[in-house]
Order: sequence, then structure tokens, then C-alpha cells
Amino acid sequence: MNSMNSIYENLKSKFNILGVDYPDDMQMAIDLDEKDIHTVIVYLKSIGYTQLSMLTCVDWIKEGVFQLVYIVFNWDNGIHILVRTKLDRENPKFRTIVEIYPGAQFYERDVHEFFGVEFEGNEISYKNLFLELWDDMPPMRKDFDPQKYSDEKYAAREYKSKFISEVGGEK
Amino acid sequence: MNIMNFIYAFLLLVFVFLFQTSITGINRKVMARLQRRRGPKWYQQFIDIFKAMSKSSTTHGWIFDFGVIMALGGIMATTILIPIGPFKAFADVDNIFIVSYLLAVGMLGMAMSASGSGNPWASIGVSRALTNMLAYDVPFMVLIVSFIYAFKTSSLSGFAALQQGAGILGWNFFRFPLGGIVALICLQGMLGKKPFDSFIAPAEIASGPMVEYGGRHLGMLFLLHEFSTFIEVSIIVHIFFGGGATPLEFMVKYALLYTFMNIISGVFPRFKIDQAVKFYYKVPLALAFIQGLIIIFTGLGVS
Amino acid sequence: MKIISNNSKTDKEDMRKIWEKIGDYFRANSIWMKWYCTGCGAIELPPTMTSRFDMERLGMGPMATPRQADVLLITGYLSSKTLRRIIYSYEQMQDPKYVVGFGSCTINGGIYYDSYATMKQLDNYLPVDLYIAGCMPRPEAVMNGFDTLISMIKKGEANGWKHYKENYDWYSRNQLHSLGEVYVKDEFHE
Amino acid sequence: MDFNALILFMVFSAVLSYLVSKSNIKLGAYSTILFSLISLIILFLGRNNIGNEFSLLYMNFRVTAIGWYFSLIMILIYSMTAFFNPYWMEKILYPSSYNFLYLFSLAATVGLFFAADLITLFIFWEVVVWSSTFIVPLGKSRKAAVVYFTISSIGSMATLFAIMFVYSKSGTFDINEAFKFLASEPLTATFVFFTFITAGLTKIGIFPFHIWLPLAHGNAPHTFSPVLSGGLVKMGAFIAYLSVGILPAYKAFSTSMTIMGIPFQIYLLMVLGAISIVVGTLMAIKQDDVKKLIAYSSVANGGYILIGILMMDQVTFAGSLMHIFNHAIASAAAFLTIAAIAHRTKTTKISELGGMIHKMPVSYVVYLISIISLAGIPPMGGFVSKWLIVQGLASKGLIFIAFAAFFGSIGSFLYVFRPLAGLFLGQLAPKYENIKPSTLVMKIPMVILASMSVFFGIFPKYLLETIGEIQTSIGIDPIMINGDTITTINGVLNTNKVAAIFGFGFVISLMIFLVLPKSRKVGLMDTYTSAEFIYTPELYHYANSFYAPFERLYKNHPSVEKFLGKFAVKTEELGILVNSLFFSHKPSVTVLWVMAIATLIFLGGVDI
Amino acid sequence: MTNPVLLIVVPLLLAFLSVALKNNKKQLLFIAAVFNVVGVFIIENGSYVIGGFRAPYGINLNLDAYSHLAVLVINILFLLIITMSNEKTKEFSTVLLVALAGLNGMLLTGDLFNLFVFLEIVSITGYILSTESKKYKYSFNYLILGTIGSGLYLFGLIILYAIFGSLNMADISFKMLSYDTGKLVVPIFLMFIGLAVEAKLIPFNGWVRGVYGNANSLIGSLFASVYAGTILFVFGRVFGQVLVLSEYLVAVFVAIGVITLIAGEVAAFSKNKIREILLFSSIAQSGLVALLFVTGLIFPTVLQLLNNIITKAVMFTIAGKISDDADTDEADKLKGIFANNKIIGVSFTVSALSLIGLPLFYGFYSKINLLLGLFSKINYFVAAFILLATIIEGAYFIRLLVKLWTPGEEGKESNIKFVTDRKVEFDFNKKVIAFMLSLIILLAGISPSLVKTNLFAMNKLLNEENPSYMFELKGGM
Repeated sequence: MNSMNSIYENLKSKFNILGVDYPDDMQMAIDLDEKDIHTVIVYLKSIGYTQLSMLTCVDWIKEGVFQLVYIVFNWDNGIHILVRTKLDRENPKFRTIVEIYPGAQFYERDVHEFFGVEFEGNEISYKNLFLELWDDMPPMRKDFDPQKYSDEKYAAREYKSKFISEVGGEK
Repeated sequence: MNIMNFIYAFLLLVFVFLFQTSITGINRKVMARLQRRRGPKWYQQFIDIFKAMSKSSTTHGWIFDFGVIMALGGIMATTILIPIGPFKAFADVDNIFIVSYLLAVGMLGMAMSASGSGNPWASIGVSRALTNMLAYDVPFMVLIVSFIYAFKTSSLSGFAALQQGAGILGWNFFRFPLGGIVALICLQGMLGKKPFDSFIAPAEIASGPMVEYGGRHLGMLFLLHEFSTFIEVSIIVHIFFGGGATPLEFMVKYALLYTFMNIISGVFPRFKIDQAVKFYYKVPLALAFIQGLIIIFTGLGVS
Repeated sequence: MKIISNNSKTDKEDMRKIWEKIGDYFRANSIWMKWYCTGCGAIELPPTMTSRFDMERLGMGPMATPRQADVLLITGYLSSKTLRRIIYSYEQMQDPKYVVGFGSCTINGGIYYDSYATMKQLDNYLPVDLYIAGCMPRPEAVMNGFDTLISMIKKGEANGWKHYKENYDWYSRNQLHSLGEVYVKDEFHE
Repeated sequence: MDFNALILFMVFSAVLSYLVSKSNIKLGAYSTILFSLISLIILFLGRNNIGNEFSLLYMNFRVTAIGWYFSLIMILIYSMTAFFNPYWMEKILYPSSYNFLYLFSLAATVGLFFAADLITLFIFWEVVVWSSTFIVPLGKSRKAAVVYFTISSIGSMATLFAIMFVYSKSGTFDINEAFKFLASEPLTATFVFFTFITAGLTKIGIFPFHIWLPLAHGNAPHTFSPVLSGGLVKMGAFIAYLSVGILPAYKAFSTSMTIMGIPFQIYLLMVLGAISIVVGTLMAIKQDDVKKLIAYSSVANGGYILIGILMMDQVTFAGSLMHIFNHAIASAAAFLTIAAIAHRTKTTKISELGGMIHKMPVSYVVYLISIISLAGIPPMGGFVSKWLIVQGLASKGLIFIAFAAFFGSIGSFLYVFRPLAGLFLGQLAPKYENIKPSTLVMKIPMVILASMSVFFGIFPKYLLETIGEIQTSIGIDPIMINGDTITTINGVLNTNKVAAIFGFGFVISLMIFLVLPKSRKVGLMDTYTSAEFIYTPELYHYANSFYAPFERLYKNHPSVEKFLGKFAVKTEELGILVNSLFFSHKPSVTVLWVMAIATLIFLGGVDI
Repeated sequence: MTNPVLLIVVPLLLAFLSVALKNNKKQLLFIAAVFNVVGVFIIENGSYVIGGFRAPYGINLNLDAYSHLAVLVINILFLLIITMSNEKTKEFSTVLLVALAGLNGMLLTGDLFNLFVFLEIVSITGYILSTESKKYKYSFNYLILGTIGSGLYLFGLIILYAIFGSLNMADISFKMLSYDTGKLVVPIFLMFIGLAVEAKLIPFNGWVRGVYGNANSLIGSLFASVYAGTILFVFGRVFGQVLVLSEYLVAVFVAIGVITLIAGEVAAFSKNKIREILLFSSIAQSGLVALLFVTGLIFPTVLQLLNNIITKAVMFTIAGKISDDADTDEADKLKGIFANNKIIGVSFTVSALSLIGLPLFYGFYSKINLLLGLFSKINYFVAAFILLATIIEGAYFIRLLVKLWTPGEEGKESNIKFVTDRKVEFDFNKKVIAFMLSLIILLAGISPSLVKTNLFAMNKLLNEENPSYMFELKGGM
């Protein structure tokens, strides 16, 4: 735990950290403002966090905000650092980090496809990755109703007898 | 060369089809029992062939069809050349070189139509098949040359006749044990059985040349496979196991040898094609040369 | 469970010609599978093939390409991408061909009923001759299903492929409605 | 009319075609066709000329049976290939001199086959060499011409040395008498045998001298490489025949040590032939350029021919003579089809072509027949000659040569099939979508050559009877053939019966095919791609490095080309050394040399 | 009836005249050359005494079949070369006249010392001509070596004179028969060095590269054919017929000749400039001719000599003209130069092929006789070396010809757009004469009897000891 504190103190001295959290042992989450994400990530990479394990996005629909989470990992001390920031949900735009971690290219593409976050500087992120001929809003957003989409897209089987409903499985 | 010969030839073809397909059916049951399964009905092979023939099929152009027809025609012609015991459809055509080169017509016809289908898997399969042929054929032919030199004949019935007299030990298999081993290994390659069947590998290249065949083409190619198996096994039976004084004796020897080869193939994994070539040009070729030199220089076993 | 075949012909009055009967006998006793291993059901097939259940007894065996296969086994949920490939591969098979749907995902979408990616009813898109229920049927159920399929073929009832040919436009309308288009140009291959 | 007029006619026809093509090149090309056909007819009808002698200036000729046979093959190849000349006229830099050299080299080859004395033989040999040397650079490579000339001149200089040596010993140049004295002197006979046959080895392209074949055939103009590989290679076979048939090789070497029953000198050359079969086959399997591939196959088939001729016995010799004919037609036909394709698609690389069968079906059928004959597969002529050679080898028990022969014939399945699959079958690239098939004039020679292969495959009687006559004229017992049944000591081949059986089998399988339910026509792109959608045919065509696993086995093999290349570089360095040593501009160097030589001489035992 | 001395005197006279009549020097030169050519046909064989003193004291001109042919060929070639590049003769007319006199003198003289005098005259004109290329370092080199050579020749001659007391060739050769040749190694070897320098044999030809390499079309072909021809004829006379060489000396000279042959061919193989290739080829050819004269073959050697000088005349003129106009003679820069002047191309090719000795050309006829002679003298190694040299020679000539005829990069069809952009125009007389010479070569190759008839005189003298190719076959045509 103390190594975690020393890292936190080191970061706190350098950057304006909004909040800190320890979701798990060997894991530390720090919240940052949107504009100094890049500087922190560059710094972290320079002090040994050479692997970008994960970039994902969390949709806080109630707060009307997308939360980008960058998880970097240091192979020497085995510590994951979650660098988190919040983006406006209406038009989520962010700068790409492909120059820092080239591997981020596909993560950004995935986030763009399923959440609609724009990453300038990474043209490929605008192409679709998993979904083929997708014609609706990005599906991982909370306001997307898969059930409705599925019923409208894929005709379901009508059952003459109401067998399922008697058992109490309300639709 | 009168009309009777051609009728005999047709009867020979029908007989070979019935005999060989049932042997294959029995062998499938034997293979199943090898894997502790019940295995299919003995006449399952017939059903498969007729089922394939009953289905509709697609074609990729005239060369796709012509290749299959030419292949089956070539192989049927080679089958006609093969003597069964004393019975021969045509007199003195069963020269070993004619048989092995006419066999190549079948191979070439199938290769042509497979490549004509435009599927790269077919071409890869064909290239492997031809490399495989280069591997197994050369040691066998070197062996045959020394036999021709020793026995002064190159016709199958001639070879068989020479071995009739002295019972089991009179067979070439026992007079030239090294040659016998080489022959069996080469037979395994000829039949395209397990260790050397990289050219019809279903998982790797979607059954190689057969990838685009369906319906009647597939049925005809099953027929081709039956006939070419008959040719290859009967060559070895004639040269190494003394042919057959009576057709029945020939059929029994044939069945035993074919089942033996199937059992061997049941337990082998599959060689990569260059491993197969390397293997053939090490062990069998060396044995063939040793056996050949023994025959030519010492004449041991020939008398 | 039999398909609610919507062709009007009852199975008593047999209109097939003698030649087709013989053909059906052969086709029934030698069925080659093109199993497309889409979902979790594929793992059920090896046990049916090996020593305990040995489907070769019924004359069935795996074949590498659709051209040589008779029956297309759909063994699991079908996402829209996989469905496109299934339809393309089905059309490459030679007539007469049969489709067997394994598991509840092909019958009514199963546990993925509300997913935006998986289809909910296979026979909207392909003429399914036989469904085998179960959230992946065990080998006994599979063998039982195959047995039913064989008797259907013998009696000439497995005419899904004819049905597909006759009302192809109904099928393609469904397909286009669900998938947008079947033949796509995806970036990863060319 | 006697053949003196024939050779004169050919030389004048060469000059005439030069003048005609000066005015109009297309007409000049057609004149080459006309003149070569006329000379073919004259030669064919003049069969009764065998035996008579005539002379021209200081060169004198004698028409022998084997000379007539060889020149018939040669003129046939020349005339068939001439049909392609009109289409290459605007592509070639000097069309008129091309036509002249084309017919002139033809006249020289015919003169060579009828030579009565060694000097005439050598004169026409060298004329063919330099006249074809000036045609080769008109194609794709200048280096090819230099390599071709150097290696040919190595061979011809060795032969000239042998001729002069023989003349100084026997006092006469006449072919029949000059070598007689060798029968009694085995040592000199060995020396003369090896030096005299070198020219033949270089021309056939036997192992150490084979490097010019792929260079020259691969890069020569498309209409000349069929002649190079079909025709000119056979001149080497004629020299090989001379050095074994006329020069009493077997008598002279009867006392020397024998390997497997063959005198070691002849066995050594047979081993060279065997090596060139194996090398030719292995290299041919690897090639991507079809012309180089067929050139290497000529190296392999040259090996067969040399082995056959060296055996000088009833079966193998007949086999090799027939193989000369079969290989000439088959490789010429194959080259012509490739030329027809190159005429339309401007390339002969397999990886750049594909699916030509849809656009040029006739060339496909001709190519198919010629490669079946090249590979020696039954219904075609190639099978009969290869069967004879193999029967002969088996009866003599030459197991190592037989190994090479089988490796060559089965290897030939591989390399003949590579262009078939890569070039003709498979996916048709869209850029060749609208090419036109080969023109009618191109089709005539192709069809003739292909039908000849088939005809002599089924009825080899006509060919083998003439070969039998040749064998009797040389003094070995002729091949036993009565009505298409060839009997050898340990094998019988009846080509009619085999062909009939093949036809019967074909008919049955055709009936089976027609009885079964019809099939639906489907495009080439609609194939099983494990359900992935494909759109670009070029990517989907499998032609590049067709036998990759097999080629990997002998990837880094020692190559003769590099060795001789280094040899050339060494001579150049020697030249520079000599240049700096002797020819430096400083007079002091010369004075130094003068003093050195003077002291050397004076020390050398001089008593004033 | 007319005295051959006129061939020497008239050119000398005209040389002095040309100093006076400055402006029409060219016409005088032309007159002298024509006179000499005509004169050769008029004079008869025999020995002509000069200045009243009878041999062996006075000087006599020995005009037998050998020197008759030599003079004939040299004068014709001299005339042809002058007409071929007559636009360049204006500047050097007087020197050429003196050279003509000297050349004829060398060939005709029967006296060794007289030979030295004419050798000096010819060498001097050679030094002057070599200055034309403005490369004085090479001319200086040529001057030094030339004078050393003739000095040693004179020194050897003095020793001979001391021994035999006379300078007349016939007298010395008669006395030598009875003299023990072992003792004569020093004078003969010194005389050999003297002539070897001019005859371009291996250790003594340092000067050749500089002089021949930069000579223009007139000077180049003069040196390569006329000068070389005369020297080799004289070499043949002195070492072939006059001096009797001991076995040891013959072996040494043959060795030198063979080394020159092989070294010249290999050096030519490594060169890329046209004139350098030609000069090394002429070094090799002169080595070949020298070694054959020494082995005692006369008739075939003369044939080979003719072949060499005729082809060299044509090739050097063309090469000189090309390098003058295109100011480079790098073969790579001149790719396809023959494409737009075909006649020159054909004559260059014919002479190159004849030089290699390919059939249907005159060179083949001489090579066959060459080999016949050598084989009859049972030295196989020399024949083998000659054939090896022919292979190398064939290789580099064909490489050159292929470059000049068919331009194009490797792997692409050769066609007109690859032709070099350097323009070379050949004027009319070059074209006509070059083509005529190549025609002669071709005709002489096709029917050697043509060469036979006008050499009949020559033949009578020499036909006894070495078999001539023509006799065996046709029984003396």
C-alpha cells in the first residue's frame, strides 16, 4: 500500500488530481480534468507504465457524462493505474493517444463504435470494427433499447399457446 | 482385339466396382472397430456413391467436367489392363510401365479439372498430390527396374507366373524382403492413405482437389478412387504376392493386403508434404537401391 | 419436434416417382454434415461421432465443403454477421439439402432474445427441416433428431430446400429486412 | 532433285527473303513461311536421295538416312515456327536481317546434317552458332547472346581441336574414314571421343554447359525460342551420334574398364546426362517464367536423348531417336502456345497470368497435348519413346541412370502442370478480360504439331520403321515392330490397343457423366471460401511459387551459373592485372622486362 | 624491267617536292600511293643491285614471291586507308610520303643494315604521327622504347657482322647453316628485341596502349594495319627465312608469342572502350603471327597476317571515326550506334567475325591452314592455346557487337528508343571502301580459291615443306 501512496504523492505534487480511489490491491484510480490526461499519461509511460491495458468508456446517463478510463500497467511493480476523466455526453470529443500508445488505435475505434466518442487525429476510429451495416445509435449507450431494436429487426416466433406467460415470465 | 474383349472389359469393370466397394465398406467397419465404434453397414460405400450421384451439382466450365471424365476414363482403362488371377481382358497389355503411366492420366485429368475450378485450395491440393507422387513413385520404379532386369519380363501376369510354383516362400515379398518393405511403403503413398494424405487434408485445405466437387462429379471421383485403389493394390499383389492361380486366391490376397494397409493408416498422423518427400528419399530410396544392387550384382533370390 | 410445415400436402398421399423414392432411400442412409460450429452446440457433435454414439452407424459423417455436404447443422445462436455467411454457404450446397437447428437460440432466440445482434427465429431466413430443442441438446437428443430426419427423408417430407426455392422471395425479403444486405464487402478480407 | 540444289535454294531463299522484307516486312515474314515449307516438301519427297554425294565449292556432302531424318525434324520445326514470324515483325528491331538469319541458319543446319567431311561439318556448325547468336539479342537480354556464343564456341573449339588431331593422324577429313584408325588405339580414342563430343554436349545443354539454355531460350524473341529448343538442340544429338556411331567408340573402348557393362568413358557421359535430367527437372519445377521452364525441360529431355544415343543398342537408341522427334514437336508446340499468349498479353510470367483457357481454348488444347507428350503419358508420342528408353535401361540393369530417368519423367508431371494450372486454368485477371484469341495463321502450326504428337502416339509404326532403317544403316539390329506392336526383350507395347482401351474407358465415363443429373453453371469466383465474400480475382488466383514446400527442400543449391559468372569475372581481373603489369605507360617497366628476359636467356646455357 | 627501287625513290622525291609545293601536298601523297600500287604490278621478281657493288658487299633489293606479296598488300592498304580518311591527310602528307618510302624499303631490302635504316625512318614517322592525338606523354614513351629497340637491333647486327663479315641476308643465312647456332644466341636475341618492340610483343609493347588508344581514324588504321603488317612481314623474313634459330631460342620466342597472345586477349576481354579492345586484339594477333613465323610456318602465317591487317584497317577506321564524332568510344555509351548506319555496322561485324575466324569468312580459311601447319609440326599445346584465345576473342567481340547492334536494358525487348543519342555520320568514301573490304573478306571466305590464284607465285616458293589445305582436298586447284 505504501508504494501506492508514494506514487500518489509523486503524482499529486506534479498534477492537479481531482480524486483518488483504490478499487483493488495493486490498483489505483485517479480522476483528472480533461485537458491534462495526455500529460499524465506521457509522464506515467516515462516512469515505467509501458503498457496500456485498457481504454473503455462508462456512460453515466444520469449525470449526462461519458467517463473515459485509461488503465496503464507497470510490469516492474505490477501496479495498474486507472486514469479517469469525464466528457460531455452530448458531443463527446477527445484527442487520440495513438502517438503515445499506438495500441490505443483499436480501443478508440471500439469506444467510438459503441459509444460514439470522437477521437480526432485517429481517422481509422471512424470505421466500424465489429458491427456490420449498423444503422442505429451506438448500442452500448444506456438510452439504446436493445429489446426494441431486436423486436423491430428480427421477427420473433409467435406462440399460439400462452405457455410461457402462465409460468409468470412477464415480458 | 475383338468385341469379346470389350465385353470382358466391361464385365471386369463391373466386377471390380462391386468387389472393391464392398471391400472398402468392410474396411470402414474394421476402421470403426479399431476406434471402438460400431461402424457403418458393409454396403455403406455403395450408398454413399449412389447418393452422391443422385444429387445435383455445379460446374465451373467445360474443363471442370472434361477433366473428371478424362480422369475416370483413364483410370477405367488402366483397370481393364489389370489381370485378375489368370483372367485378362486384353492379351499382353499389362506392362508395368503402361499401367503406371496410364495411371498418371487419371491424376492429370483430376488435377486439371481441380485447378479449372478456380479454387486455390484445389490447386494447393493438386501441387501436394503431384509432389507426393514424385516422392512415392521413384523408389518403387527403381525397384521395378531391378525386377525387370532379374526376371526378364515387365508384364504383371509374367511376374505373377514366375512366383506361382513354390508356395508362400516363392513370393517375391519373401525372396526380396527389402523390396517388399519398400513396396508396402510406396503402396501407402500411392493409395494416399493416412501418413501420406496431406493432399486431401480436410481440415487444412478443405479436402484439397475435391473441394469443388459435388453431385455427379463427386460420385464419379469416388468411383475413380475405388478403381485406382484396385489398380495400385493389385500391382503390388501381382509383383510381390504372387498374383493368383485362381481369381478367388487373388481376391483373398487382395482383401487381406488392402485391410492391412488400412489398419496401418488407422494409427498414423499426417505427414507434412515436404516431410513425406524427405522420408521417401531417405529410407525407401536407400532400401530400393540396396535391393536393386543386390539383385543386379549378386542375383540373390532371383534363381 | 417437427416443423409446422406450411405446405398443404399431407404425408399420406405419396406423389414421388419411383426414382425419387430410391434416391431418397440413398440420401437418407448417407447424410454428410456441414456443421457450421456457430455457437455452443458444436461441442456436442464430437461425442455423437465417436465411439459411444457413433453417428456413422446412420451413414452420417463430416464433410469439409458445402458442395459435398447434404445437411447444414446450425449449432447455436446466430449473430447477423454469421447469418450472412450461413445463407451464402447454404446457397453453395447442392440440392436436395436439409437444415437442422440445434438449441433454443435457433428456435426463438433463446437467452439472447433481447440482443441487438442475434436473430430470433432461424426459419425466417432458412428452411429448417428439423429443430432439436435444448439449450444445447445432448448427444442422445442429437441422435434422436437425426433419426427423425432420416425417417423424414425416407418419407420425402424433408423438402425445406424445395420450399426455399419456391418462395425464395419471401425468404430473401426476411433476410434483407434483418440483415440489410447479405453479400457485404468487409474491409478485413479484400 | 538432288539435295545440292536444296542447300543452294535455301541460301538464296534467305537472301531473297532479306530483299523482300527490305521492301515490306510483312511480306518478308510470309516469304520465310513459304520458303521453309517448300524446302520441307523438297526434302520429304527427296527421300530416294539417300546415299548420293555432291559437292559445293570446297565443301562436299553425303546424304545419309540419319542426316535426312534429322534435317526433316529441323525443317519441320523451322517451317512451323515461321508461321509466327509475321506477328513479330514490328516488334523486332531488324526484321529484314531477322528473316535472313532465320532462313540462313536453317540452310546451315541442313548442310550440317549432310556434311561428308569434318571440315564441312564444322563450317556449318559454326555458321549456325553465329547466325543464331545475332538473333538471340533481338529478344529480351544481350547477356544471353554472349553466354550462348561463348559456351558454344568452347564446344566447337574443342571439336575443332579433335578434328585437326584426327586429320593429322589419319590424313583425311572424310567422316567415315577419319575415325577408323581410332579402333586400335584406346587411349587416343578416349581423348578424341571426349574432345569431339564436347560441341554436342554444349548444344544439347548437358549438365556443366546447360546454363545458356534458359538464358537463350528464355530471352530469345518469342518466334525463335521454339526453333532454339525444338531444333538447334538436336544438332548436339547429331554430334553425339557421330562420336558414338561413326567413331568406333564401343570397339575402341572394348578393352577399357566397364561399369555395369558399359565402358567407363560412355558411362561417364551417361552419368552427365542423368545429372542434367535431375538438374533440368529440379530447376524447371522452380521457374516462374514459362519460357525458362520449357528451356529447363529441354535440358532434361536432352539428358534422355544423350543417354539413349550413347547406348547404341536396339531399343534405347530407337527410343532416343524417336524422343528427338517427339520432344522437338512437343516443346516447339508448347513454345508456340506461349508465344501466342505473349503476343496478346505481352508477358510470359505465370504469376501475372491466369485463366487463359477462357480466352484461348485452342492454345490450351494444343498446350495440353504437347505437355502430355513431353511428360510421356500414354496416348501421346512422348510415352512410346520414353517407354523404349526405360525398357532399354531396365534390360541393361543401369539402376542409377534409370533412377534419373524416372525422376525426370515423374518430375516432368510437376513442371508441365505448373504453367497449365498457373497460366491456363484458375482465375482470369480482369485486365485480360477482353483479349482476343490467337489468330488463324497462328493456330495452323499449333494444331499440326499437336495432331502429329497424337498421331505418332497411336501409330508409331511410320516413325519407328524409318528409325529401324537408320539402325540397319548404322549396323545395329533395328527395333522390332510389326503393325504398331513394339516388342523388346522384356516388354511388349501395342499402342493401338492401349489407345483403344483408353477410348473405351473414356466412352464409359462419358456415358456415366451424361446419365447423371445435369449440373448448374457457376462462375469461377463462386467457390467455397469458408463462407467469406471475395471480390478480386487476381488475389484469389493460386499461381505464385506453385510447389513452395518442394522448392524449399532445395532452396540454396549450388548453381553453375554463379560459378561460370565468377569465372568470367576472374578472366576480367586477370586482364586488368596483365594490363597494369605489361601495358603501363611508364617506359621504365618495359626496360625492366627487357633486362629481365635478357638475363634469363643469357643465363640459360649460352656459350659465346 | 622497272627497278623496284622506284617504289622507294618516287615517294621520297615527292616528299621533298611536297615540302616545296605546300598547298597541294595531299595530291602528291595520292599520286605517290597510286604510283606505288601501279608499280607493284609492273615489277618482276629478282635481285636488284643498288649502287654498283655486287652482293655481299653492296646493297641489293630482294624481290621474291614473299616480298612481292608484302609490297603489294601494304601499298594497296596504304592507298585505301588514305582515301578512306583523306580529310585528315592534309596535315601529315610529307610524313606519310616518307613513311611510304620507308615501308617499301623495309620490305624490299635484302640487306640487314639497310633494314635498320628503313626501320629507323619508319619509326620516326611513327613518332611524328603519334603526336597527332596531342597526348605527348604517350608519344614520348613510344619514342624512348622505339629507339631502345632499334638500338639493340643495331647492336645485335654489329655482332653478326663481326662474325660473318657481311650484312647481306642471303649470304648470312647461307653461312649460318654451317655455323654452330648455339653461339649466336646473343645477337639473334638482341635483334629479336629490336623487332619485337615494333611488332608489339609482350614485354616490349608498353607504348601501344597510349598510341593506338588515342589515334584518330587515319593514324589508328595506319598503325594497326600498314605499320603492323610491314613489321610482321619483316619479322617473318628475318626470323622465318634468314636467321637459323636454335631449338632453345625457338622455344623462348614461341613462349613470348603465346604469352602475348593470351595476355592480349584477356586484356581485351576486360576492356570496354572500342579502340582499346581493338588494340589489345591487334597485340594478340601480332603475338600469334610472330610465334607462327618462328615455328617455321610461312604460308598459313601470311594468310593470318593478311586477315589481321585487312580487318584491322576497317575496324580501326570505323572506331576512330566513331570516337572522333561521338567523342567517346565507351561501348556502353554507344549502344545501338549501328542501328542508323547499317553499312558501317555490317562491315565492322564482318571484319570482327573474320578476325575471330568464323566460317564463311576469310579468317576461317587462314585459321584452318594455321592449325593444319601446327598439327603437322606436332606441337599441340600451341594449337590449344590458339583455340583458347579464339574463345576469349569470340566472347569479347560478340559482346561488343551485340552492344553496338541491339540496344536495350536487360529484361526488355531491344528497340529503337534505346539507341544512343550520339550522332555519327560516315562520309561516302569510308562507307564504300569499308564495305568493299568486308565484301572481299566474305568472298575470300566463301571461295578461298580466289585468294589462291593471285597467290600462286607465292605458293610455288613455299608449297614444299608445309601442306596447304587446298592441295589435299581438291588435288591442287
